[in-house]
Amino acid sequence: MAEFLTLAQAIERYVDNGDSVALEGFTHLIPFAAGHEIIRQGKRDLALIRMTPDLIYDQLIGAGSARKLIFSWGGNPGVGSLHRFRDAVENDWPAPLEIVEHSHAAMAAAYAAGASNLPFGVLRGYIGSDLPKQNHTIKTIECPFTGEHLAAVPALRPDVAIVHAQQANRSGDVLIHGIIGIQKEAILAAKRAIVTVEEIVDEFSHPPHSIVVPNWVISAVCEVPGGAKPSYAHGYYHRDNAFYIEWDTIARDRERFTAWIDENVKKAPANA
Amino acid sequence: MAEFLTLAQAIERYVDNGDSVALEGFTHLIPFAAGHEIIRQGKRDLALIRMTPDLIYDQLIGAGSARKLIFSWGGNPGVGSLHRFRDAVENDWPAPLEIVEHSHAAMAAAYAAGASNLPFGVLRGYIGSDLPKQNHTIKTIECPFTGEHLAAVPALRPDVAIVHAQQANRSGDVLIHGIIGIQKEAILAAKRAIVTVEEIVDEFSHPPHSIVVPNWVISAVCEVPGGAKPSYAHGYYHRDNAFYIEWDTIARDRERFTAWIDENVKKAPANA
Amino acid sequence: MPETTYTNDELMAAEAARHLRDGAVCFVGIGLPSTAANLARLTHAPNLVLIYESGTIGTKPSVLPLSIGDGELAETADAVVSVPEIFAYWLQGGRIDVGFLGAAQIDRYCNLNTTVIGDYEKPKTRLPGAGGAPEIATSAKEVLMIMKQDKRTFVDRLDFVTTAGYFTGGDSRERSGAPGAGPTRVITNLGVFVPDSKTKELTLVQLHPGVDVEQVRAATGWPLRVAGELAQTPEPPAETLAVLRDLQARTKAAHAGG
Amino acid sequence: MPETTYTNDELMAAEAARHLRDGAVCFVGIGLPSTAANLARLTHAPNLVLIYESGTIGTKPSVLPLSIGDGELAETADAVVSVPEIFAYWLQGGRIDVGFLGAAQIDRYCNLNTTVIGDYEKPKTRLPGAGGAPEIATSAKEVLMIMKQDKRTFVDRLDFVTTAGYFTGGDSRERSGAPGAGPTRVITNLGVFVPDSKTKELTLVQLHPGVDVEQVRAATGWPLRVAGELAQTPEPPAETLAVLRDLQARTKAAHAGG
Repeated sequence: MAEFLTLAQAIERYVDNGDSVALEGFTHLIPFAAGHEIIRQGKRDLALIRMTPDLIYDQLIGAGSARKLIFSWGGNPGVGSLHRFRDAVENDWPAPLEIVEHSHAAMAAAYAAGASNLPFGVLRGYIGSDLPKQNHTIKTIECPFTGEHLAAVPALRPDVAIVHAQQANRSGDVLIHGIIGIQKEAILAAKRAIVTVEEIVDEFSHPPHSIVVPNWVISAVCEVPGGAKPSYAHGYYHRDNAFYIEWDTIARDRERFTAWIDENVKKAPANA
Repeated sequence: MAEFLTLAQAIERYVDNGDSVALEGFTHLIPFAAGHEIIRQGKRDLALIRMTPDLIYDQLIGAGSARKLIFSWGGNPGVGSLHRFRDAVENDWPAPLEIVEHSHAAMAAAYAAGASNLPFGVLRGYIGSDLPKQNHTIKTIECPFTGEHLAAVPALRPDVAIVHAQQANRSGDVLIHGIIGIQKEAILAAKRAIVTVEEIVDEFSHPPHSIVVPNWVISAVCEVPGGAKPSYAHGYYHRDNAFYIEWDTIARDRERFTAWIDENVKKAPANA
Repeated sequence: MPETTYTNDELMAAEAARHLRDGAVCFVGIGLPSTAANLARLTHAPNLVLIYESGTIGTKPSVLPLSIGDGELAETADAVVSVPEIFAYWLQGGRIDVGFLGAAQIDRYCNLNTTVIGDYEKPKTRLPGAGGAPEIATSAKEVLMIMKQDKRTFVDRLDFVTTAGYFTGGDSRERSGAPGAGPTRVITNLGVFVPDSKTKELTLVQLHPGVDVEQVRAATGWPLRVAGELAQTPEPPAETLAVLRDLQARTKAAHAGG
Repeated sequence: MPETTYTNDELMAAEAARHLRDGAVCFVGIGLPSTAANLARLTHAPNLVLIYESGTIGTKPSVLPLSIGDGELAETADAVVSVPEIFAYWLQGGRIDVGFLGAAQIDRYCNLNTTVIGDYEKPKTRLPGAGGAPEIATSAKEVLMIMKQDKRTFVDRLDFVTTAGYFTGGDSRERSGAPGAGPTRVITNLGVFVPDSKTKELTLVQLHPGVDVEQVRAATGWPLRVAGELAQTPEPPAETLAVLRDLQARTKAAHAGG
């Protein structure tokens, strides 16, 4: 049963050092405010899980929150590199980062397997790819009917999933609208789930392409207007494309990045 | 790309004797009109696939259209037995009926596997059940990560899927609204798909809990108002519960059943 | 003993409803389970979450559905999902607190038959089959059973095990890998049974008003285990009965039409 | 030869667009693939079905998306589905006619690297990684490639095979069990390549206006196979250029804001 908490309370209560944490939202509704709160609270040694690490994980990695990253596409969409991610992988700065690398299809199957309480997901995947040589969690499974060989990936079961959504109602049910991505699977695959929302409403608006996640699979709901910025919230605000471009310059330089995090995250008020 | 056809044309063109045919619609939007057209056209030796055979398959089985049935719950919902199904299984009337019997969870996984172009579906299923002793298509698969044993079922890939939906637009895209069941999976698992609809509209109404299936995965769209009766079409008409109860009496007796089919199906006008 | 002012079905529904705690997530079949679950929701458990296998989550029907796919289940649901999703993410996903089942036949270890009476290949009576039961019974955290009891339903040996309860008793269910704990209570028209904590054999622990142990023995197809102390099923409170009768009157009115 | 009145990117987009037939179902990546696919949709292929991996099916954006998850992709889509569904039911399900990809590096058999330059454990340059490409390249019925060509992108040996093309050539792809036929055309800033029907080695078959074979050889990291007869890429028609420039002007205006 979802409890209404401040974001600071939710992160403090549900995210522990060393946890595997999935901040999801596939190119939409990326939970930046929650990521910043994790940095502010100095959470450490996290195993970060996310299909598209995006700026949010560039920030967490650069800020030293992560020991491991499970991902499938680590770029700045439409811009180029994630420099903090690259610096961690290429130069171990600020710390070595263990990476477990998938394709999108495999990672989606792994989340769906986690949500389904299956130990593995199956896909026609990785054919001819070198990825299984580097990611030893990718295995082969034989179809008991046809004898075909398919790829198998272990289910993702994060300790905590964190997503951003447009609305919660007074019961803590959550409405996600627009590109729904992998959020439902992340919530259902995880042991605990935090959802930040743009607003709490009396009645959902039920626009087309919307889904509702019931309160009893959610640990905490936090009202955080703008909680996805500089990503976007369909129906609320647009993606701040200028910031995504600017990030390329900020993140390219360790000192400039550190100053940015100090100024904009660490010294920013907690979402309390 | 969906073509607009009459139901008679669609059944004639896309359903062949001996085909595996899935007329789906989980307790809602059951495509009765299409079933009746199949009987009228005298299609034979069909392998019928449907989670809940319901009255529609009781009619097809009793009328002698089927040689095989793949199913997971064969009752008259809220009423009792399907007498034509029972008579076929118990007494080979009007012909022997091969049955392949699943649980709902397994059959849903088998359709999803078919839609996903996977050769098998995996589930934590059939634990302690005698079903795998009778249905030899149920096998065991070992998780390559945990060593756990899970049930595997072969993907369902019908020759033809037939479903009923509320609306098609002028392009032949189809909107299903309310309980969405297994219809999308049946369409995507099948080689060919026929959709009967209540009406053709200029713009979809997009009510909550609706999905759209694009025209290019559908072979034919047929406008058949009332095509789900005596089942129901959410937003159009209710389930004819009185008929479901009456069916118990009609179907209990071979002669009465045959007379009913003659009168109400065979002598009824084709949906041309 | 006061005059009986309620039917056996009403008593069973009220007794079953009593065991559904508020806030529990309940995967419900049609018939008595659905009646009892909705009764609980309309009385002491307003936050009971009802899930029907047609994919309706958190549904709040004003009348009892005749099939698990009635339209009102979707209209009043918090969310409607596909059938593959309801079984994979919600049931198999471990999100169900209570699976609520009936059956044609049960044995002393709570295994269920809904498939055939007689031989599978040449059945005397072909029953509807499995539906959702095999996975509800193994994946729900616990299972509540409600069914009519006589020697044809409470049998020494099932003709077919459609759905597992406690297998052959003892720790055989635990060893099977079934995620859920299994049936915790069987409510019949005569009394209430719970599995023995060690052997898992069904034990009569409670009698309905006016029923004696011999009646129950006579309706049980195996040598019945009876608890040392037998409780008596409380009579349904007047308020509960009123709610139940209202619900059934509304249901009758709603389903009467064509 | 007339004065060049178009850019290289415009020529590439127009040439790629030309090869998308009306009504085809196209799984599109961001950048040049997205530009070319939308150009085709706005010119000769109004019924081209665009699918982005964010789950938008049949989307008709008025401006080019900056990321595969831009809001307008959902607003103008026929259907929006989850990410697991787009990959399982639609891509793996065999519903995609054309997968449209770019890459950092390609080899003569159309294998692609988007993972690392240098050693995987100690990379010189860490690239973004696989994304949807490995399964787009194997499950789509055919694959169209569009990319900038020089000796660092057209390489003799990939540091890492992220995504398979024709493996080691010949029938090695067929033997792999990959459902789709593989890349059928590679369009670069210099010309167009198709795989040899037997060896599957990329063969230069077409030059862009003003480009000669030596320039292409100089930008290819392996001994280049050249077709006996070389076609010339048609210059983009004025109408196509006008549509493309309108699209890009609208895109720039739309994305300029914060």
